[in-house]
Amino acid sequence: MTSFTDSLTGWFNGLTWLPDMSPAIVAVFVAGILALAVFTFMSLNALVAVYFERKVSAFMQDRLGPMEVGIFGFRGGKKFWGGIGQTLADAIKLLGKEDTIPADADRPLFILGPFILFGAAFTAFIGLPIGWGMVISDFNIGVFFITAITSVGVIGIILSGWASNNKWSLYGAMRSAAQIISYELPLGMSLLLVVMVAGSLQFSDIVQWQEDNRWFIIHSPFTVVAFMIFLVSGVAEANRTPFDLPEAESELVAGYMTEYSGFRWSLFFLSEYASMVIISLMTAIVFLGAWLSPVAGILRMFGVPEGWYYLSGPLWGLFWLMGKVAFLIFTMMWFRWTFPRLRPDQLMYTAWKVFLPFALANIFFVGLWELLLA
Amino acid sequence: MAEFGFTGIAALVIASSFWVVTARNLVHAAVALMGTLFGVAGLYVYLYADFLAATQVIIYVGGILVLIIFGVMLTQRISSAVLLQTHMPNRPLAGVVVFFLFMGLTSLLFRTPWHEGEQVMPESTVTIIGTSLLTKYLLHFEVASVLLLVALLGAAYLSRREDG
Amino acid sequence: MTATDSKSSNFGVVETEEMVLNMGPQHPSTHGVLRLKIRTDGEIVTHIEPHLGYLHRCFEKHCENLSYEQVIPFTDRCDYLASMANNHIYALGVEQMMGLEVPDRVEYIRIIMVELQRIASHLMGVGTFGLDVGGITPFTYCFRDRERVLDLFEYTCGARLLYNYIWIGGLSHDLPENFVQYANEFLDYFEPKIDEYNRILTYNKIFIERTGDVGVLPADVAISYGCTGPVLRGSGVSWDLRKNEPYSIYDRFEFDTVLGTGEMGTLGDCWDRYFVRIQEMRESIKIVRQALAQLPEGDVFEALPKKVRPPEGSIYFRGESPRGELGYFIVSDGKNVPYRVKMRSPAFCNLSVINEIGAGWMISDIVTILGSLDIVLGEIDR
Amino acid sequence: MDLQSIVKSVRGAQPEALVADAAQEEHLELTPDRWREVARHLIDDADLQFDALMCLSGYDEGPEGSLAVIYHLFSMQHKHKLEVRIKVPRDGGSLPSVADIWRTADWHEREAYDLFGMTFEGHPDLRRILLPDDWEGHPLKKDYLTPDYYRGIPVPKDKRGWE
Repeated sequence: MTSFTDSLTGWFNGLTWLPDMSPAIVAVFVAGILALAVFTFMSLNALVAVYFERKVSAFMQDRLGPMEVGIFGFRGGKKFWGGIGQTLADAIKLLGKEDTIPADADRPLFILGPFILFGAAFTAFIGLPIGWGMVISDFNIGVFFITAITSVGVIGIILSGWASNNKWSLYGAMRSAAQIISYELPLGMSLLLVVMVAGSLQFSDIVQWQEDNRWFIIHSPFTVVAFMIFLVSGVAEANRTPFDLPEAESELVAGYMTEYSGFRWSLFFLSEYASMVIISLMTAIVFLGAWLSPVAGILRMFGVPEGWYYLSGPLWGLFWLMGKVAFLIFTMMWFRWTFPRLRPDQLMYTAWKVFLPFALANIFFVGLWELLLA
Repeated sequence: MAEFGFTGIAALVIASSFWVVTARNLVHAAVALMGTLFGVAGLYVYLYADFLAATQVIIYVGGILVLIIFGVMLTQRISSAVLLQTHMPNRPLAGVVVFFLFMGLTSLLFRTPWHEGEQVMPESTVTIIGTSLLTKYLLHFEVASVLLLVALLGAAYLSRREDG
Repeated sequence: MTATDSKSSNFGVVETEEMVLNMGPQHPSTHGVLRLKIRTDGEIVTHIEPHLGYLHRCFEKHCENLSYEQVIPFTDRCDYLASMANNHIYALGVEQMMGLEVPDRVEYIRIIMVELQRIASHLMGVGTFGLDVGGITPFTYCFRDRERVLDLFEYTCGARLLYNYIWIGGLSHDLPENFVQYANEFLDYFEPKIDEYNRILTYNKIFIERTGDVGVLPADVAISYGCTGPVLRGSGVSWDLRKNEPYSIYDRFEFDTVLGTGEMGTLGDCWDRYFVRIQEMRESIKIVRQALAQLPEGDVFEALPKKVRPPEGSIYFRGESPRGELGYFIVSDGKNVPYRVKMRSPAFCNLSVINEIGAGWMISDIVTILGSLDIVLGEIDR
Repeated sequence: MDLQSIVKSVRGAQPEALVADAAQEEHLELTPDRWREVARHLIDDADLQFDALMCLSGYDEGPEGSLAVIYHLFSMQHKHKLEVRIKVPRDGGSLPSVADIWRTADWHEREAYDLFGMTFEGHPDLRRILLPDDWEGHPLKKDYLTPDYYRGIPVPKDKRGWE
């Protein structure tokens, strides 16, 4: 299995016109290029997702959304692609904003906080594949790695909430810590189910299993439950409504972000949208057959021979995966613009008394199911 | 490359643990601890114990450290307390002890005949760990889980509201 | 907590520190510039102390220097979400002092306007309540429909928020052309929309969890604190001045008093108060429909007095504004300037109950409870 | 119940409380010192049951007269109303608080104190409510003079804009 890293390294080593380079220097170059790629992806993702979110919310709320800042001008007297440049304009505005640090804030931690959060989201992309071999590093513990690294982000939130020296921020940080730690358990438990069935923690193995058998969401009734628990816990993990308690704007002003502005605030923003993508990618890869074509899956079910499988291949795979991710992100937005927010104790109740028992029972039953039916 | 990375990680561990010990603010100490824990996870990666490394991150950084910061943060008196002892009458004595300890460890390091084996990269440690936990070390595993259960019950009892 | 000061009987009791939190005057959910000083134990609120006056504009002092007609624009600015009701009750009070009879057409137009205003005000209350519990979409739905009411007002008197429409003894303008048709069109459009609010907000499971059983206000406490309007009716007390003490021509219309039922929890919880507002919009639609059908012809300016000089004496006149019992205590010394005007504002009394029903709940619930009281700071601070 | 019977009932319970023969007037005038007892009687008596205090207003008779507090009472059971007036001296006037009898009175008494300056004895928390805590004077008194400055900011007194 080749990864982006391997192919990039191979490419560098193949450049015969360059003087011989030590592997260390090549590795630094490769790492730099990949980091730049991930950062570009995250920024582009935020740009597109924010625009998408604004338009989606606008259509759900009977209004128009951004309509003015466009780059495509007029067509037939109407604004064409109006508002498409809005998020770019906002990003530029954000970077130009004054960066304030409260006088009584704990300066080093106040500065460090957003970077930890951002770093965690950033690092998670190392292990997430987008196609056969299209991954920076295909760990043999990929699933576990993502779970571990996303749990680090909460430290960034707590630190920025505490360092702001603002009571609202502190409340946001408190809620966030409680929430993310709680929802990690059902999240991990539902992943465990898939790992048990597929017998591997490696993403490529899980996808391979789904190609050989069937997508996990239709594998058994228990994986359906696991999928639901995973998706909802994922929404909670990404701090989205109805679980956006850490930043609940009607209660805590802006929670842990209250004192942030400009560039640091945009780091929070990038991380939020990145974590949405991480959760959606995880869900799509683990439960929805990743880059496997649904057309091929259906054809196989009816016994159509291999030669008839169209719409597969690397580029189609990217299309299917991104389509699934887009659908999941849309679902999250749909949640956000439909539901009211939960109360902290109801949130905890949902995690510990509903999801966790279900997830645990799920593991037990799926074990039985596999033993008896497989 | 490998030596380069190892040096970096070792430096991170030493520097951050030095910060943990000398930090005047307890929250800063806890944050510095994060560097140490991450560094140790990195060391595990060098030992091809990738599963253990991820476990180190998820349990120590994602769990225990969060709880430490959480606890320190919410106890107002602790975070403003001055931690560094300035009045230390036993300093010379401690210096002597530390010096001899350091000398002893260093000499041990150089005099040990280190066995350099073949570099074998195990296929996946996960399977080995999983199998041995459920066969050879099953009793230990179960005892640990009972201990955790007791801890869980105790925590639930403590945080229970009075009206039940 | 050290080992020495913890008694053995205290074992298992976790000691916590209380924290004082200033909610407002700059806070998204205080519905204006209200400041709540809340003491919290973790997320649990132990005491709430409202601090008012950030929007005090000396309404009562102004009244002592303005003639009776000039007071009307000031009443607009008290409860700026229900200006018509403020105009109406003030004008009725002065008219009663003067013994002035107004033409039937004026009375009907006033009722139409006030009830449309009630719809607009309740839409605001419902929408912002949705916002308080975290649902943003219901808010835009409510505003979409509130705009249409404001369009009707704009069409009638040119103003969208502060109308100065109901004058002593008459109105500033007669109804414009086709108003009846437009109003009927609006009512036909609006009535099904209420079901839409119910679908997206009222019967949403999370919304019920957040509001049912929260901030329960018992009927006797509500009466003792002087709570009125939807807040009192949400506690199950059948008290509506339009029904129980009919003023103007309310006795000519068929409508019901909406009461809280405790359907989603205890009687008098936030959900009840919210649902009373939803149902009252239906009742207002009924009243407007009847008034539009019965609307007589006539001259709306014929009873306008040349000068307003009520005879010496005093009156306490009260009526049902969207927020509850709005009363004006007017003292006249026979001049064209009132000697004293005291406004009994419903939201002022409704807000005073916040510590009673809010203590012991979480910060999120305080926001919910405050939203369910539907306060307007312009009226509280005057 | 009409005013005559209410007066009779109050006179029976608290003979000294009534100031004058108020039967011709539309309201009941009481002395400040017996007010709490009368209030108790008004809310507890089975025939009266004035359980709702609709409004509590401060009132100033003018620079020569005295201050007054006017209570508008209502009974949710019997649907009858009563207006009670209590006069207090202009300077340092005080009367007993009824904030524990009708909780509505709590904030309204604070408001009357804020704007008129009479004190309510036994009020749990008698502070200014609408005006800033450091405001000087009580603006709704008829002899109140608008200060020239508030915290160093000149107070505009030009009335041309609206008169």
